Amino acid sequence: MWKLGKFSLIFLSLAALLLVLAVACEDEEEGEVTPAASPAATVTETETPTAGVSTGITDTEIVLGSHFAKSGTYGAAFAPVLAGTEAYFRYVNAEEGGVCGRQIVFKAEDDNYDPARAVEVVRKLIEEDEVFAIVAGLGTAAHSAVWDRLNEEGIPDLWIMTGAHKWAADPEAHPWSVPLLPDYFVAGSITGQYISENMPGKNVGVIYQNDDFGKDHVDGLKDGLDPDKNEIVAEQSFEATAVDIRSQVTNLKNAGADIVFGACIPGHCAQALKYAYQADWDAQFFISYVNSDVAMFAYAPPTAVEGAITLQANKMYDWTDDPAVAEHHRIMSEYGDLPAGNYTIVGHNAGELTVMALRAICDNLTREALMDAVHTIFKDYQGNLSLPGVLTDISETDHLPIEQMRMLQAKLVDGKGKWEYIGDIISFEQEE
Amino acid sequence: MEEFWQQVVTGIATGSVYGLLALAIVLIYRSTSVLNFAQGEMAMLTTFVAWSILQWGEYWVMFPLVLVIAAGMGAFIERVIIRPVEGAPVLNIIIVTLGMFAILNNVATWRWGGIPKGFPAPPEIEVTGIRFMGEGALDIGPTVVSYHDLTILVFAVAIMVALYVFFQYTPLGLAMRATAQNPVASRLMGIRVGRMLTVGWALSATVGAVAGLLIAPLILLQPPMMMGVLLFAFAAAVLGGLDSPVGAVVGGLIIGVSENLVGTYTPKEWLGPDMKLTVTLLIIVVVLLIRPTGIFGRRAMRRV
Amino acid sequence: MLKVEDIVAAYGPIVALHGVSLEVPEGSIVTVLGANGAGKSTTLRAITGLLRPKSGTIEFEGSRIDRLSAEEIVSLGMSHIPEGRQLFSELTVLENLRLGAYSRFSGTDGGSRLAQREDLSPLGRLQHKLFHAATGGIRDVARGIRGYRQRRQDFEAALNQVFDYFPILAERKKQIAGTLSGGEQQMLAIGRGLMASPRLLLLDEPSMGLAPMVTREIFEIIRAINKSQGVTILVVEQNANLALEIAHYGYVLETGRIALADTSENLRKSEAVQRSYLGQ
Amino acid sequence: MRRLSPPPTSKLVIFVVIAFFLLWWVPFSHVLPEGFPLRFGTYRTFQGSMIAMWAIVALGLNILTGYNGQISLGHSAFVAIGGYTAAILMVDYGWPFWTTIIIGGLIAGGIGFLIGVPALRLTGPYLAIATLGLALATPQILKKYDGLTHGTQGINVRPEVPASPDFIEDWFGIKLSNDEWIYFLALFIALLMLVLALNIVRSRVGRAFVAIRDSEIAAQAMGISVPRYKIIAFGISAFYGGIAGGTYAQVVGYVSPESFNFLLSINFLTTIVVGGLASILGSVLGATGLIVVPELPGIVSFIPGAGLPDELSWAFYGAALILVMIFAPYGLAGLFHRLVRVGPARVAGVLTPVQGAWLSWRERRRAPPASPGQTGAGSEDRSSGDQPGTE
Repeated sequence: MWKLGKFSLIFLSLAALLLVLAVACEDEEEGEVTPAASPAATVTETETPTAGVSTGITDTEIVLGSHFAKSGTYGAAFAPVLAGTEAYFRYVNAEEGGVCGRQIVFKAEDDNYDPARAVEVVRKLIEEDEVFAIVAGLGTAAHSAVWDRLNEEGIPDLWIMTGAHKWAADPEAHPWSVPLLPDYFVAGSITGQYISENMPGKNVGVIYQNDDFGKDHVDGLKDGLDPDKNEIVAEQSFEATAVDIRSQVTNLKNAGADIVFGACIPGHCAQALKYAYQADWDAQFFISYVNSDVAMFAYAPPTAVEGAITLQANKMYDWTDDPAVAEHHRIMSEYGDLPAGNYTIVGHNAGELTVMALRAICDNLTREALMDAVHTIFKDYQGNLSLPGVLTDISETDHLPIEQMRMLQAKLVDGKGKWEYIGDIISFEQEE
Repeated sequence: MEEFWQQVVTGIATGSVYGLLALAIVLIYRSTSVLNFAQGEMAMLTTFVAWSILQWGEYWVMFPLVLVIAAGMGAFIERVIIRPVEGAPVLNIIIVTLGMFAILNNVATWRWGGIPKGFPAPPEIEVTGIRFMGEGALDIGPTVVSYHDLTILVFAVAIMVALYVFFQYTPLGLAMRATAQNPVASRLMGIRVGRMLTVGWALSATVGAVAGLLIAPLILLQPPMMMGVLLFAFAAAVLGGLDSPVGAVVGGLIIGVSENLVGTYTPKEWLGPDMKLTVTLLIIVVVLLIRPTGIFGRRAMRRV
Repeated sequence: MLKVEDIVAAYGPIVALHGVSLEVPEGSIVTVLGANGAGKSTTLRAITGLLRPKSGTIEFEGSRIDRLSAEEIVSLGMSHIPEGRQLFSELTVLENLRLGAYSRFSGTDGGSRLAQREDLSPLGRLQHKLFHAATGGIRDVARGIRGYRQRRQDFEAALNQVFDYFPILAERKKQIAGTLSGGEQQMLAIGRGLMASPRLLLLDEPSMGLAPMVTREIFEIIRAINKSQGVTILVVEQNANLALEIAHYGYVLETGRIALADTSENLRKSEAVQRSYLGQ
Repeated sequence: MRRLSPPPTSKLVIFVVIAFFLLWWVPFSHVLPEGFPLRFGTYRTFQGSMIAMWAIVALGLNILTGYNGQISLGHSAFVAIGGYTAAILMVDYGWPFWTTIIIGGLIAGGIGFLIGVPALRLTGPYLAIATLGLALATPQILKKYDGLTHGTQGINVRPEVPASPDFIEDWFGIKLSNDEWIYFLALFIALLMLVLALNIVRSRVGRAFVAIRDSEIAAQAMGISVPRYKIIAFGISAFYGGIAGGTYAQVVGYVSPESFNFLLSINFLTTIVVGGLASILGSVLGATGLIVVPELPGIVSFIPGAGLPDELSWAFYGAALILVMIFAPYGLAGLFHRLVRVGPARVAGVLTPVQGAWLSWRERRRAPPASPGQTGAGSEDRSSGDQPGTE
């Protein structure tokens, strides 16, 4: 039926020929043109100590890159993180004369959350833009597709902007990758500890987004809960695209939950809180740290949010009395593309840590030195924008930067919503 | 039993959301035989416009204003973007609507940013002691229904009835049905075919705008807000029959309810809420296998 | 009433009419005969604006219509019953008839538009058009309210008349048009054409695909319509026998050109016509 | 009545175009001197691999949609099946990569056959939405049965992806980088699938597909078993999806539920319509366009004043889609066909693509509107114009 015609044969043989041809050409250029063609070449290149200067570093510039979802369907929600980092680098360039006498050039490429696009743009950053390091790459699936590559090629992969548990789980296998967001697992575990300590005997119902964000949270919760004190009576999931999650909330209620643990993002969390309030169900809500934002009181009526508990590791953007937060507001308004918010604080933080690490290695601007610096200077480091007492802690064997968080509860003050501290800082306990 | 009714009632609330946007989809399908993938984004954009108007205006001033703007936008899109591909194969027009999807979504992100915004529900109205709309909820035996859910359901049913009457009994509605069926003969009747298409898009955008205004309070106003709704609305429209306004709403309700029942009553180990979307879609496909043009859809005439 | 002069029409690169001229006097029945592909339907399509002629002129009741759109032309008082009937087959019989009367309801005011269009500069015409577009809806509504009862009566009258001609349609009012028999469909097509109360009726092969008995019945009705209501009729036919029986004048079209033109009596006697079209 | 009678694009033309693309994209374009217009950075190797992968899906989807007339918005599911099969077999069971690709293709093809059966009952938008359901359900299923699929974490295939084999080193004395080796691999698979597709569409089976698309009743009258061929089309198309999925796993090195969401399906459909329905050449052009277009704003931004804000790149993509559909209704292949037909000399000098597009637009505006009953007349000139037809 499908006999190969004459042309098809020509086709195939030409394809083979092309293969050979290409390989032959490869031979010629290997030595002369591209330094970054293969991982081996890159590594040797970085190892050659040309006065301690590496790819991505010139006399006047330090080139950093990032992959990010800028446009596209789900893209825009996290744009403020990038805006925060960009604003901070601009501020350093303008007001502090850059780093090590060089200006920071920050190239963020749009990957649309698509793993394949992420590979593409990261390759572009590495090979065409020749960046020194990748900073604040965003998206679990997208970053999963590139982090092995970054580790193979020995390119610092700093402050990954997702809280998936795997980034920090195995520092030996991925020595070049360091996350920055509070790990979802850690956040879940800390919440679990808080529940078992303060509300023993109560039934817990779990509602989570059906992806790594939700599942890591739930795994963390189970890690932190003391099974003798609290029982999980129901687990309900929903898709990220779900329009309505009230059915699941109803199921938790019917299962007899006294406490609801919500691994949800603001839209869904607000819906759940509102529905519970309307149904006169006075369960204690614990919601994921991505909801610790005053905007929450605009998404759901403050009376509905009141009493809900969340947690945070960073200072919140509306605490403008704090000098570091005030400074952040100034930077965002002068150098930023977007107004200040909790996400811009995260971005700012990533920029600040990057600059600190770079300043520590001015005399030896290599990728290895950068990683050494990251591993040494952020031992029990109190960040400007971290909550007082929440210490960033990174070492060669521990890539989990944030292991402490503090609970916040929604309070009603003059009819307006406000997040207030409750309890002390809680530390994540690695092994129980 | 109580649990069952709770799930049914919540399902109806969700289903009327799907039905509302499905009505808009049906409107365009009837006049141009095209699945409009940009339907959700058109609604999203008009809701953002509404949000901007609300910064200085009252809700009930904004409401009619936004409907007019939406109608204008629909007519504009038909005239400028759809008209040049009129008569092209259906797939081409679908690709054009996908292009519009990208543009509208991106423009909204660029203009209003990606951070979600709260959007108010229609404020309370009291007519002869009976309360409509507004915040809060109503106790009905086993469960509660928020006034906003009722508003959505009432709007969906009202628009459905209005469209039914419009298509069935008014000359313009009849002319639109005729145009969709046989444009050449319609021209011979003195019907301005182009104008009918414009009216179809304008109407659809208006219904979509209502959908956007009523859905936003439920899921927050943000550029990707209509993605999930659109997919379910497509499913609802197809389930009910793509050319039937009644089918759109009924399809939406069936999907809303069956989703909840599947999530609640299937074994959690291997189905449960994790798989409720999958099972619901499977149900839709089974229904389609029995009735290939949906529950209320006219049997397609086979073209030879 | 209708005057077609030297029109040339083409489908893309294929020229279908090479300069056709014909005339339809008021109150008459005129027939155009010709074989398949001779250009009969194309002529009608050109007259009603479904196909824009490349050159030549068409006049209806003294004014040029060859640059107007089909919608405008038919609302001037011309009904075109196209080849293959082109019913709205998924709608009911009554809905089809309602659509026939659509131009009454929509108030597409072809006459005034036509009169003003000719004497305006291009810019003026654009302004005029914009004005129409902007005010059209409002005027339609206003006229709709004002003349509703009158038009309703007109509609009922036209409907009753159609039912008089075709009683079967009254019986099948609620039936879906696509389920009618061939003859009934043709009756519906003619009835739909009559609903607009046209002064000129263009009929494209009313006998197509029908049994001889039914065809004869339909032709009798066509004659009756012409006689009792004074509707001018232009009928295109392959069945020359029947057509020449009811027509006053006839044209013979061959490969896009008029080959013969005469009274139907003379045509019936003509040898050429007898040989090629009457099968004698 | 839409008979597609124009001369099909000759194999020679297809070959020249594809050879051009190969040469353009091959990793050694960076041998060209600095500043040369077509000189690409090495990262284009990866893009080349992605184009190969997209071309495979597009070929398969085109067989189903372009040649057989069945719309599918569910092809991301078949790609997912192929990708996951390859990933699981390689990572969990240590199978050699090439067997995993073939098995992935076969499993996807088998499931395609099964899905083809219910698809028989559905047409047009109903089929489109039903298959969209398949695309929507796939990520959920992948997440749910995580014992097999590793759940939301996805599977990292990269460590298992084979490096350039020894024989190349033995024969040529150099070692290809991973990416380069995978590029040639993907290219080779794509070319195989291309030859296969050419042979399918020109075989009896392919002609049956087209006959069914044009009129099921007429096809039946000719003695073609409509159900059988429609199911075969689904199966073949799904097989292509599966092979592409296997290729994806190698090229990207990572599969996760989110890699195969329904947006991917929609992009596949876009690819073939923009490239050209019922056109092998179109599948390749569409795949290339899909990878290149998102970069165009960046390329344009070199011209001062023409830069587009980065945030609007998606809108740019949308506008590009709409413009292609308006000015080149038969896709890039149609445009290409038209240019070639007009004559290489004029293509080179006088007739720019823009002019071609303008001409086609004007011609369409002049033609009377086509209608269901009348397609024969009004659209005849168009369909003989730039419709690529069956090749």
